Amino acid sequence: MARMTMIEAIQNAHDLAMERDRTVVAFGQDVGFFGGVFRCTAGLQKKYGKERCFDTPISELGIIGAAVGMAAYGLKPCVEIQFADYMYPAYDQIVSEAARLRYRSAGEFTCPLVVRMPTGGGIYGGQTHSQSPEALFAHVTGLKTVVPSTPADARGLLLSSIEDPDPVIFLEPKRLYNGPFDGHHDRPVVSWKKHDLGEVEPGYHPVPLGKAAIRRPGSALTVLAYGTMVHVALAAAEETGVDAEVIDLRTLLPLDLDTIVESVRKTGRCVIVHEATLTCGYGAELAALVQKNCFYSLEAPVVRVTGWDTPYPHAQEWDYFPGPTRVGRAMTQVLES
Amino acid sequence: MARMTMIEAIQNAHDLAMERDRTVVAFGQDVGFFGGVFRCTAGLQKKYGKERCFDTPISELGIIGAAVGMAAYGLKPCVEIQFADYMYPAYDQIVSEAARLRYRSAGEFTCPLVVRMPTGGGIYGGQTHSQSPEALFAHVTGLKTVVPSTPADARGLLLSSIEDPDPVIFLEPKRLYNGPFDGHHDRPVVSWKKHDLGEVEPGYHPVPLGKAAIRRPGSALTVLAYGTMVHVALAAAEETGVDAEVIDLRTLLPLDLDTIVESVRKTGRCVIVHEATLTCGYGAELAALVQKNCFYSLEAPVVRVTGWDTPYPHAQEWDYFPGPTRVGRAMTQVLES
Amino acid sequence: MTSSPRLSLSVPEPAFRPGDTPDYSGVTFPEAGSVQRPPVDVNPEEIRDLAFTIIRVLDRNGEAVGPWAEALSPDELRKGLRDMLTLRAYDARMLMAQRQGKTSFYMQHLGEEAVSCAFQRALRPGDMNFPTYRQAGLLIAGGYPLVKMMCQVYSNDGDSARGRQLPVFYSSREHGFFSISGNLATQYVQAVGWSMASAITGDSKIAVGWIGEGATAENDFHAALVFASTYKAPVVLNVVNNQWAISTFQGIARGGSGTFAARGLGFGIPTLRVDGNDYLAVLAVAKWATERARLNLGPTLVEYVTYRAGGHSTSDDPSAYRPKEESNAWPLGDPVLRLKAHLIAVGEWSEERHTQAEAEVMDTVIAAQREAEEIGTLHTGRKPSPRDMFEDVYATMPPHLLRQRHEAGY
Amino acid sequence: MTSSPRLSLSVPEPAFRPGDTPDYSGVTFPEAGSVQRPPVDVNPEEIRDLAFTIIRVLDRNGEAVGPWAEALSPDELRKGLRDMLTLRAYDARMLMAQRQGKTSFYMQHLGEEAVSCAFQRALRPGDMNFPTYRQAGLLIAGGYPLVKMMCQVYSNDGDSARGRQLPVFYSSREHGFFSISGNLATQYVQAVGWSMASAITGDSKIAVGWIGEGATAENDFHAALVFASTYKAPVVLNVVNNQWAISTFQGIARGGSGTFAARGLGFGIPTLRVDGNDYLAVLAVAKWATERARLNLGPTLVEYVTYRAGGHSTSDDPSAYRPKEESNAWPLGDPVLRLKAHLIAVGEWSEERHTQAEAEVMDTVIAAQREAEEIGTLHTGRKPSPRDMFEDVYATMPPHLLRQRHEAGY
Ligand SMILES: Cc1ncc(C[n+]2csc(CCOP(=O)(O)OP(=O)(O)O)c2C)c(N)n1
Ligand SMILES: Cc1ncc(C[n+]2csc(CCOP(=O)(O)OP(=O)(O)O)c2C)c(N)n1
Ligand SMILES: [Mg+2]
Ligand SMILES: [Mg+2]
Repeated sequence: MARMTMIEAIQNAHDLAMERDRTVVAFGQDVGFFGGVFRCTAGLQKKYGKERCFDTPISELGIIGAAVGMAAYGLKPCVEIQFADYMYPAYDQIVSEAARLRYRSAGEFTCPLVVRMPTGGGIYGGQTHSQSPEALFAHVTGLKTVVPSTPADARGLLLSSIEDPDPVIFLEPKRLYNGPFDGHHDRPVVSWKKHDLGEVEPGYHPVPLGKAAIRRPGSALTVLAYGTMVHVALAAAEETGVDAEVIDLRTLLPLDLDTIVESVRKTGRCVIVHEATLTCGYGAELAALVQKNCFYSLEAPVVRVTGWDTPYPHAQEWDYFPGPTRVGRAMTQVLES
Repeated sequence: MARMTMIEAIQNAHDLAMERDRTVVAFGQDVGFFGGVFRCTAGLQKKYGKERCFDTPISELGIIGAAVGMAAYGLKPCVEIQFADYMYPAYDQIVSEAARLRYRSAGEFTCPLVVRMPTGGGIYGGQTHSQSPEALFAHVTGLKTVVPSTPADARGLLLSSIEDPDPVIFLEPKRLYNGPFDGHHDRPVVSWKKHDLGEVEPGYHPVPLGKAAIRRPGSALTVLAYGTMVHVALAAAEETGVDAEVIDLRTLLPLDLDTIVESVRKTGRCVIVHEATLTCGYGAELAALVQKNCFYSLEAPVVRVTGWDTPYPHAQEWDYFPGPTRVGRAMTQVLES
Repeated sequence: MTSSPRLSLSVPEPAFRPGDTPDYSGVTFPEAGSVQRPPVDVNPEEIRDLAFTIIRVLDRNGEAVGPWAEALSPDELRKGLRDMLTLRAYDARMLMAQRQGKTSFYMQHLGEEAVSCAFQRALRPGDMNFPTYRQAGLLIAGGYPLVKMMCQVYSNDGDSARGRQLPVFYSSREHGFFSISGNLATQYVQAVGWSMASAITGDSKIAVGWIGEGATAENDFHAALVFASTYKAPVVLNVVNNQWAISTFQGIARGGSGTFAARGLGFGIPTLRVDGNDYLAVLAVAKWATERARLNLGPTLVEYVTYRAGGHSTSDDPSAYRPKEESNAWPLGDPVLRLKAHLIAVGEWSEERHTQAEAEVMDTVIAAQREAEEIGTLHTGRKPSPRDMFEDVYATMPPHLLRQRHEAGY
Repeated sequence: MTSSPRLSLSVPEPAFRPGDTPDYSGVTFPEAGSVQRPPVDVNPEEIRDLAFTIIRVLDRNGEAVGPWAEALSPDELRKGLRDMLTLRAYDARMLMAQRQGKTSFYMQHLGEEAVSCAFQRALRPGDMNFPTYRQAGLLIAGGYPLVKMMCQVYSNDGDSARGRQLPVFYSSREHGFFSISGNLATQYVQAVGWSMASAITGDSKIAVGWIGEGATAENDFHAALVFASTYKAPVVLNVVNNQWAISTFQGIARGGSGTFAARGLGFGIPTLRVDGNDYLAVLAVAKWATERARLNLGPTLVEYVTYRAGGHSTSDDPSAYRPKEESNAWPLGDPVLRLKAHLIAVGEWSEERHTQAEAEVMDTVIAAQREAEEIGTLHTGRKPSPRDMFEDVYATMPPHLLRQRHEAGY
């Protein structure tokens, strides 16, 4: 077993996919020669040539729009949006085109496209380098939405996303790029290289989309989380001593509802955690589903712990971030109610 | 009391606002000489001149982007996006700019802007003339989102939206433009002109944002709806005989949570209805809030009746639309569970 | 520094509004045959003037003149005429069908038939068009069955897109016709991407992007030019300037003394402006631009100057915003009549044959219509099932959608 | 028809990569003084060539030559030099402060100081810039207090934006500096809208849009040109071409033989290209373009050819993608040294005075820094409150946000 950072794992997924399948191409701003501002495509241009890995103009619309055309042709573009906060200029191509092409042509044209983008805060990036727009994708029929929380998942889910015949939005929690950040911003982060969760088996090992992972079995309550918040939830469980079952959703759409329902029926309590703003966040859908499917098992209201309904501030970043203290407090309260 | 169609009411709101306040300007595609493809700005260019009401190039981004600049200058632009389905090219300017300007400049620059757009289906418009993207706005901090269901509300809420110091997304259920459509597509729609709900008192009468209206008091269950679905819910209550309390939200953000909670605490049951797709729709937020705030009063799971998680189809439009039969069935089921 | 006057906003207005008598006597177009024909590998810097003129081949007497006149066989010419007549007849029937309630919506090509019918003749199997809703001539000239087109318009059980799309939003991979989107302009940059894919894989297929002059204001138009010029994509980028975008005249969006063709200049893309009502000029330019793409010389931007003689769609009444007579007064004439005159001038056609051809074409269209209507129309006959509504959202139906389909009773 | 070869994709590459020795001896720029100066009401069609040349005033000997050379007083020249020196000193200190952990992030102007410092001198109170993150010279030349700038960079209690924004995202309505957005290009079309508002209300203020050459690929750039040209908006649209967009050279996005200035041609917008390292040329062009706007003659597009001598930001290491020596080899020289040489050439400056001025400027900047740091830095001293985080989302805090603020304990 080798250990990799999440960045290396993502780079490795590209490498494995491009080696195996000549139709896989990767591009985006600074993605070619430089290998991406987060280095997730480092070395690919050198290895696979400029025609399969290249820099693009600063046009997110152009990146996705061209990728839709390429995907319709028969390639499998895996493209990078430099920060999720910058996907909006391409939102029309994602929503109205990538997501709808198979449907509107009854399968005559399809769009096997992966759109990677770093999400989440915690890097003092201010409001335009910190957003978590997953709800804006999960609401769009025709898209799949994926969020890994470990290097192995990042690689495995990215491989599956590239294999997938439909457009996949692949959200990379940038605060996890280097290590399993648990929200304790005042403590040094352990590198994935020095952490068991950094282990990634060499070779091509896709992780299927649509399957959640139980990161911590427990009986007192269920925590639903994804991305960075998985590690925050694990820390909160540890620190409060609450016997929480922490479910890492991994794929937001299609959602592994069975795993969720089974857990909440068992624990009777549910806390949902995400970094995105509260209102109409993905947690709303989770809460709606849980109350609907587990109504008669629920012993307390489903509670959401999320970013506040404000833009992501620069200086007050750690007041905004739903860290282990807030998550722990919610867990305790839900247990007591 | 005069009777007006919703189109006339919207036109009248523009007229009243532009007459009263020289800083109000209106523009959009085909909005000037022609008065808008739905005629909501008819006559304004003639009355207020080409500088205050004009046609724009086909660039939703340009419309909103220019409006943001005008609003920062001190004007109050009230602009039209021809169909809500076409707002995506402008989504970046709405989300990253209009909604964020006050915050990021700490009030030094503000954005008193109204973005009007027709929403919803039922006109055989296919997937790109039928969408209801309200959740994509309600998730964005800094925006207000409004949906009227009667001519009087359309006029009054639009007047308040224009007065508002912040950006307001004003969604016009196009199926209600001419009459209170209740989902019975096989029956002729009564015109607002021949319907009591079409009554609009002459003069400048804003309807405050953030206040819901109880359209039908009832004790058996609470229906939360907005726009066209208010009339569908009323029809379903009538036809099933269920004593539903039908709440017309009118403003989705800020939401009148008090009215909702009071009602559901009273009835113990809640059905949420919207035309947008289910997953991560605005109904998810409503369900999450209701289960949280009314947990101990709820006698049955909160149920959502919505458009299916597919694009809005052309030929199967009425299979897609959550009409009175589906809503009525859900009401009966919730009563029985 | 000069003192500043009060500023004011300039809002362009069309020359004529309802009630005006359209008079184009002041408007001059370059003579047919007067514009140079550069080699396809020309340095774009040398032909900047072609963005501001108009390439024309057919002169007033129906003669094909100048460097862009190419020898077409009489059969090719007659095929061109028949394609345009077919499109016109098809439009007429479908427009009427919509008025009769057989479908919800329709959009016609009246006056613009030459553009798509002629362009198609420069394409090869495997090439891909990324069209708007006003290029059905690509399908007709390419031999796509009329019945299938009509089934799409009727959203009946013969519609390969299962009734999901608005009428006229055809799709045919086989016929090089990309699925039409309701969102303007999105296809333009996709065409560039498709052609880049062809280049990446060392293929020889090219792509063609289509857009209306109004929609050039959209984001995707710009992205298409940026990407096409950066990667020298093998794509032809067509702008159909039919003077109107619903009720909005082309002066809104064109900007001062610019032209839509001239948008290409800033990108170093060779750019041509052509008489869109001149079948021969369109075809000549189409051949030039497609050859550039095939030779890996990169993109070409072409503006077709034409006129939308009908309403924008069946939802539109143009008499509300322009004089009824404008379409007749429009100086570039009717593309059908112009090609007909040419065929007669070269001795390969006659008034009688034309009348006969019109009747034949109409018969063919009506026969196809009968066949389509036997399957069904929007509200009658055999229709796609509500079950189809849930298919093709994804390749494999995910659990939540399956649950919803069951809930819907299918 | 010619037979088709296999296609291939062309991906532009910069002339030099790390390890190469940058050699610009083959690159020629027009001589200073050689480009015509048209009247401000020129017909844009007559000056299309100005989109492909470079306007320069300062020649190799530091003389100001040609039709764009304007008489500036020695005090004006010295003010220009001092502004650039101040910006450079400010950058140096803030860069170091970031390295010292006093803030999270910084972006410098090294090599591009002339563009914003000179342009500001053509503006009047009430005019509004819509800048990117690399035009702090507008604030410095406009007399905005250094301390306030630093408080913004430190996100301390003196920051008028309450710590909410990334460092260098200044805002000052009073100083005609629109709040900076992290999303590239969005401000460009807003500038057009702002200037339209001025025109609509019969005001006399003008707006100035700023964008980097890389960001011209964005949607908003196109929308800005479309709207500005359609409504003849009183706006100056500036493109700062500093050759690089993070690691991406300007050939990605420029497209073949185009220039960024030439983007204006398709819209009929007068378009100029200017030596951005020539303070006098920038100021002359700024005056020309702003005068056009003030006289209601409409928009002007200006490309400033310059070079980003530093890293993109403190997160960037340019030696990974370009030769370290490229910045020195770059042929347009250093804007500070060039203006200094001119002042010396006209007998109004000396090496000694320069050394002394540098020291004075640094003292001023350090004094301001001390004052700012007395309030606080990102992690020390007095800071905006978490309570501030909930303010200004709306004019009036809605109930749900108030609930959240209470939940957060404020
Ligand atoms: C993004 C988007 N905005 C607006 C519309 C509404 N719309 C449909 S067609 C049209 C006019 C298009 O004009 P043009 O591009 O000139 O094409 P033409 O109809 O003349 O062929 C408009 C505004 C749309 N379909 N998509
Ligand atoms: C919409 C958007 N996409 C991407 C980015 C990330 N980004 C920040 S600066 C930059 C490069 C900009 O280059 P240029 O426009 O040339 O300006 P310069 O930095 O050279 O001044 C990029 C890609 C962004 N901020 N916004
Ligand atoms: Mg048109
Ligand atoms: Mg740059």
